[in-house]
Amino acid sequence: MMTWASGWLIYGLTGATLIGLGLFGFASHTNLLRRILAFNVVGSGIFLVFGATGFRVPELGADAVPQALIITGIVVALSATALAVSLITRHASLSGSATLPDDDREDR
Amino acid sequence: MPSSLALTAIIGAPLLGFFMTIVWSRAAAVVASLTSMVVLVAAVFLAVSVSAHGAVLTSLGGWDAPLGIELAADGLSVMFMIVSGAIVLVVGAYAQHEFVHPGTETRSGFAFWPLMLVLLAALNGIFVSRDFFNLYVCFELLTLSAVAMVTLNGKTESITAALRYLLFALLGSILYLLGAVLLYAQFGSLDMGVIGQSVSSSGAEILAAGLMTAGLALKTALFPFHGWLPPAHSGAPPPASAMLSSLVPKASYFITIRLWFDVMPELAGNPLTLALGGLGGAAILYGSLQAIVQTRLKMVVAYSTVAQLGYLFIVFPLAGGDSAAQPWSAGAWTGGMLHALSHALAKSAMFLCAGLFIISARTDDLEALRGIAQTMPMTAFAFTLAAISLLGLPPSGGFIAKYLMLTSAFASGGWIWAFLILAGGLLAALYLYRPVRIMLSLPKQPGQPFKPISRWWQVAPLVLALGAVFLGIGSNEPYALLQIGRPVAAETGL
Amino acid sequence: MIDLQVSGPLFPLFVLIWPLVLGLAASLPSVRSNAIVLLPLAPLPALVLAVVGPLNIPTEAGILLLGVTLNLDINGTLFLGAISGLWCLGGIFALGYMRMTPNPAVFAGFWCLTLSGNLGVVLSQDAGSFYVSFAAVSLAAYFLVVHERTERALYAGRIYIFLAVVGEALLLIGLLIGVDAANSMSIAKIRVALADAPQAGWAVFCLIGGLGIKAGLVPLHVWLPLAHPAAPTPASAVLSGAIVKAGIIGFIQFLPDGTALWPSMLLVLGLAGTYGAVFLGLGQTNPKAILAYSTISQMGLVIAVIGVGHLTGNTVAAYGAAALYCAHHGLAKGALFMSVGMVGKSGRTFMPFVLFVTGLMAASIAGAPFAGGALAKSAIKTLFEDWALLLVTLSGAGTTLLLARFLMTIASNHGPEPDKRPSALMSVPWFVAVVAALLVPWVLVDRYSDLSVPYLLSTGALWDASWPVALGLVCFFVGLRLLPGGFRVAEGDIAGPLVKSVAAVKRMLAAVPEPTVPTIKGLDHIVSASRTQAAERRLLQLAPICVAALILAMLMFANI
Amino acid sequence: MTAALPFLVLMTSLVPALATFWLPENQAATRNGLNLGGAILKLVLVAYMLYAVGQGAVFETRLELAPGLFLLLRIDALALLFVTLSAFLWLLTTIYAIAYFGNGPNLSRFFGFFSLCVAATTGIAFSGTLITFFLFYELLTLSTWPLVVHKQNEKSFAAGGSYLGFALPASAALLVAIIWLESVTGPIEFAAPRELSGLDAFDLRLILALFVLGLGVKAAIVPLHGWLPAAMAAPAPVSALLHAVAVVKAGAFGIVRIIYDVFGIDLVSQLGMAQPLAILASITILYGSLRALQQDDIKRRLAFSTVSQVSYIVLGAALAGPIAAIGGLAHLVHQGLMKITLFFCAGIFAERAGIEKIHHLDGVGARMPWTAFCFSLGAMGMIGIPPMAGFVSKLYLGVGALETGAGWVVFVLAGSSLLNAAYFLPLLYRMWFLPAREDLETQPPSERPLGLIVPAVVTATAALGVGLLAGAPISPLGWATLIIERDYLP
Repeated sequence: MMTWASGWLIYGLTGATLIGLGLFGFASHTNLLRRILAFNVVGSGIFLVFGATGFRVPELGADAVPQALIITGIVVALSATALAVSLITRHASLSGSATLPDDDREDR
Repeated sequence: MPSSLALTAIIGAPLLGFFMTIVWSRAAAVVASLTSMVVLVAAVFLAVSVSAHGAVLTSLGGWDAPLGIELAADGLSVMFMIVSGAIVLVVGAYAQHEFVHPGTETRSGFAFWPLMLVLLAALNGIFVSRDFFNLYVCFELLTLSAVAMVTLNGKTESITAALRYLLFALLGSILYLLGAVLLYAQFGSLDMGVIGQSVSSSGAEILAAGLMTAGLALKTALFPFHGWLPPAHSGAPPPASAMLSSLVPKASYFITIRLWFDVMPELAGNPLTLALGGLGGAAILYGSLQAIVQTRLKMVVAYSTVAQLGYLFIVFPLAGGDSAAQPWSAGAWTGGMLHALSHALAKSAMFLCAGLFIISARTDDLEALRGIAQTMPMTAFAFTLAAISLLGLPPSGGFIAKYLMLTSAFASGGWIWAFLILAGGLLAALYLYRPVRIMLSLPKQPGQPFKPISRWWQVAPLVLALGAVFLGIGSNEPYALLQIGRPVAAETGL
Repeated sequence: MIDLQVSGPLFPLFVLIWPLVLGLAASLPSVRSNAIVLLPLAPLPALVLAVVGPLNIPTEAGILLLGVTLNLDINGTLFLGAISGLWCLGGIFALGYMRMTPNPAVFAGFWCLTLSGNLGVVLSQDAGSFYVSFAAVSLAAYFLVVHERTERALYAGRIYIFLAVVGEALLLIGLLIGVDAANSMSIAKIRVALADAPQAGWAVFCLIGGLGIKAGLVPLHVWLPLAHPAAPTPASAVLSGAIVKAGIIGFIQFLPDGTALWPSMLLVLGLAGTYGAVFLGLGQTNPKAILAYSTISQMGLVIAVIGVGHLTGNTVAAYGAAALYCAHHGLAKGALFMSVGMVGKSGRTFMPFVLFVTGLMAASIAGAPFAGGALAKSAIKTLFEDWALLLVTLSGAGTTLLLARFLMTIASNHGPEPDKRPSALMSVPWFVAVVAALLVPWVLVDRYSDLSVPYLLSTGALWDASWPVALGLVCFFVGLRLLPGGFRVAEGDIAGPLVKSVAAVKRMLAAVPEPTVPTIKGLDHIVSASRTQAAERRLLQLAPICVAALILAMLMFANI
Repeated sequence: MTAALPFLVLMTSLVPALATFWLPENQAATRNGLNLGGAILKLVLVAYMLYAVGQGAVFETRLELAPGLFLLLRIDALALLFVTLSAFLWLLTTIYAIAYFGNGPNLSRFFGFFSLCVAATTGIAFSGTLITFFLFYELLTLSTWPLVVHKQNEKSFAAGGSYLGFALPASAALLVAIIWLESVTGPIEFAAPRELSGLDAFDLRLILALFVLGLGVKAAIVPLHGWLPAAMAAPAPVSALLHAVAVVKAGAFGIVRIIYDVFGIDLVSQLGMAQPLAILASITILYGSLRALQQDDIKRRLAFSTVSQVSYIVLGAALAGPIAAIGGLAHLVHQGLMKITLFFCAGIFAERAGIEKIHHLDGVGARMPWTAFCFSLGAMGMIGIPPMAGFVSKLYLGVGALETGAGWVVFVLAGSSLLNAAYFLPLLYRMWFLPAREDLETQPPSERPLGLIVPAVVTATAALGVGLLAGAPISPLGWATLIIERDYLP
């Protein structure tokens, strides 16, 4: 019981850390690609936390619902990332810049 | 069960249409139109059945929640479905000219139709979902198709705008998803009904709801997170702008309403409602002031959206929190919903008008539109009608909405909200008077070359604007319909 | 279905409507050029009514205006007779005098309208029709004043209409207060109610002002010396002889019994007018202006009579005497104005006759013995005592002085052709007016005063009448010796400064600005589009921080 | 039939309005037929209603918009007073406008909005509830704007902007007043006024002040009158509509409704609001006249004259006494007849002889005798020269003021009469007594077509007639007396 709980805790804490790191990255970078990566980091963190909630009631074993939802979520995040990346490349080729105008700090 | 068939059809039909338009791109326009017609018919059918028998519920493929997907339609969702179906249908008809006619960019024409249908499917999905995760999926779909629509004309500014939109939207999605995960951790379910029955006001629930609200507010472009909206909406092709501005923010708003009024009304304390209402009020003032100083028609209309979305959040202090149990709550809530609907109709009409002006004058610089009403009287008239609804002047839907909200504001002693609602109307008069005046002025040199536009094309915005007006004249039915399926017994107001 | 609501004899109504009908007829194309012919016809029914009309049988017509009531009392009969007679004679005189005048139709139309108003003032017994009539006589007379459209006539007209309108406004205030106090439109009830109504002071003050303008009450007399010379002679005659009387009739109708301040005021102002006008009139060179000042002087006497009547409580006698005096003065002053017209159309040979008759008329007004004027003056003298009696008697000297100056002025004004004589259409009415003025008081004096004809022929009475005239003549010749060139007073004395001050006020008012909608031009600088949009975009970076703050805030509120 | 009658009367204007919008420009005959037909039909219905309401009948149409939001059309004697005026003047103005515009541009738009304005006015008159009143009041604001900017030049847009700039904040104030009051009392019907005396006096005062603010813009109460002189940039038929048929009257009518049917005179006096309102109206009366005195432009002078004259109606209501109220209501009609005559004539002067400034009027009397004559009649009525209609109103107002103990009002009335004379008489003087300009001499202007001059003659005659026959029971004065005696006196 203890092991299940600590496992749940580890996954949850790791996920939370990833979310925090990702959010920080998202806020601190202006380079578009980095921002998208940061978004994916946050997404991974959330899925990890989500997965951890599957062990919420240890007696029932692993809950299937989060797994199903995580898979769906990953697909969604993937398609969002795909769209974002395609837009970024298009943007870079049109404007020659990897950041949005008016975002004055350049850190490529 | 025909009503469950209809429920399925409103999502299924556009998705089917989406595949057909990709496969059979030549007839995309026709397919899209037919599909949206089917959706509208289904929505109307649902409305009839809802008003006759109450809320409708169905499980896809017979699988019950939590694993299966449940779809439910109450009065609120039916109204939103009808209006969005109608808007998409009319915008689709309008877009036939914009994208099918020779000389327009084929790539955008090819992409528009499938995107439009995805958008419609996602919207309807949001309106009938009873599950927070399904909602997430649907509105991610919505966001992605909306962002794609912004990029349709392929210009640098559009790409930039789309990227900025996407970044905001992704952030919003993350926050929402985080909230949803916390909810699941708490309840072991994401079904609205299940959660609604066991809300206990624990800290985790509040955190979850707060995260979701923050994410949704980002997507609804609530002040001060509205920066992405004007460039995105004004950069898209007009038919896309029409849908983006009128429907897309309403979807995330719809979820917010579901969250706070249907699922966890007990949690909506005064700090939350005041914060949301305050931001809404700030949006009204700030958006209006910005709209006043814009020099491009589409920017005026886009900032007007920022301002008008502010009204929607004033519903929270008036109908939620401590006010929820008061007699004026129903009026405020219904007023807010009517405002969302009439704004959708009026705003889409305005963007279509702007689109026609751009085609005729090749620009949407306000000064360049001087005298355009002589060439296109019908469009100018449509724009003015839409403006009347946005101003909240009778007999438009905007008036009924503001009337209901004002009545609640006075009944509750919420002076500040009353002031904001009225100030918004007056500021709207300021920013909408200028374009109307310029359109109706005599052109500087006679015979200025405005390209004539076919009358049938001009009908589209007029239909939407008239819709906004008739929502006011015939507001009795929508009012009654909106009350069906509300958790709090619907009272007929004051 | 519609009840005309008329009761009582219809003839008085006809008396008022008949001139209006004729006036409208003047605008018919076939009548237009000969419209002057209508003038003598217009007052005929009134004359008939005055002579044979029964007294004190009221006529009521509810549907007209606010309900019209007409009646004729004993004083009214005299006024009506004198006024309609003068209008009639003036009309005949105009036939001869204004044969070739331009716009005869306009003149005739407004002549008739003025006449109708003048008669209405006599007949009206309700505030509504009195006001309507008074307005008609005041305002329509404007067209008689400006008929010649010369610069001078138009200037006189402006002053006239200004004062007339002010008079209307004052009258309106007085009537409003009266009607409210009486809760009735009836003049008799208003008169009673004004005796002790709370705002009666205001009402009487305004009534005196409004009516006094018409009656030439000092200092509201300015229009007379301007309007009379400017108007065509027949119009001057009726202006001075008949229209001015409308104010006196108003005084008689409306002033309530009472011993407030105002009877003394009337006495003082009346006597001031009597003497002041003589002085101002002596400074005139235009014969009609001199006559106008004489009218002011004579009306001052009448006003003083009314004042003294109220002071002594003897209003019945005072009103009777005033009516008699007015009747005589109306006919005599009308005749004098016609004399001015006669002189212009007479050659040297005919002049002595004209001058003689004119002198007779002047003597009558001055109150020389045996003339009708002496009787009228005796009638009013019975009301005065002490110093006031002396002043009234002495005024005869002033009148003599003024009219002697008048005679001197017209003596040299005869026409160039020596043998020219005015047409019979002019001389006959002129002569009839003279005879009537001389004789009428003899016939009526016992009806309108306590005096009897034998007393009036007694030596004492004759001496009382003679010495002021003689004194006046002596003064005239002494003055002629001492001041051969005379002195000059502008026509209308204080009119000039009045006009200037009105213009100054108008200029001052024009300098006040007008409120408008506030413009929003400054907004562009406050909310600069480009600056704020850049700031908005930067918010994107701040968004996560904002969101984090939002979440934190919520957590704190929720007390986790 | 009787239940639908108010609706039918409304439709006689609304149907032509909506139909006219869709008519092509060149279908002049159809357009004119539609509008004239509607106007005549309306007059016939109004005549019937005059008879029936005189007998004591009341007509009601009730439509539900939203729950608790009724559209109640109700014809009582007061409503009919206003509708009779507007119906009568609508017909004449339509005739005039057809002749005035000839074959001008954008006529379908013009007549459409024109009839819409009249429909809104009818709705205002028939309104049985506050919210119905507001709906039609706003419809009037909106449908008037296109008429004000009809010429589509800079000046008319400035006028239109000024109009909305005043009218929209005012409508916000009106809406606040209505909703605030109704949030306390529930929906208010004019026929069944709520007992308000139990409410907080301060709130009631504020609400009443908001009502006056909201309605005062249309009634052109100083300092809310700025739009009216600016709006003279519009063509003459529009001015006639603004000044006589619809707009300013709607404001004044609204104030009368609020004072009599929502608050009740007793309550207004108790709150101490009657006196300030009367003072405000008096200031407006004098201010408007003083301003009119300074104007060099004929239509501007007339506009300021309206500012002054309309406040007579407000004054009548504010004095809170029956006689003054009768005077004020009668003036609603009297002022309409007189002012429309003046604007008709000013339009003819401008259109036919290019006369816009006062000094251009010199000698026009001889060249355009009919127009000048009608103008003179109207002007004399405005001054209050008896027996013109204006005199009757002033008399009743003055007596009514004295009756309620507001004696000072008679001085206001007298002062206003003087000022009216001061700004109208010089015009008459120039017309009739000064020599004409040379171009008038060489090219005598025409007063034709008959459509221009006949309406002016008719209204001028009517203005004279209602004064001459003021004692008759069907005169405006008689009808106003009926309204006050039957509906408002205990």
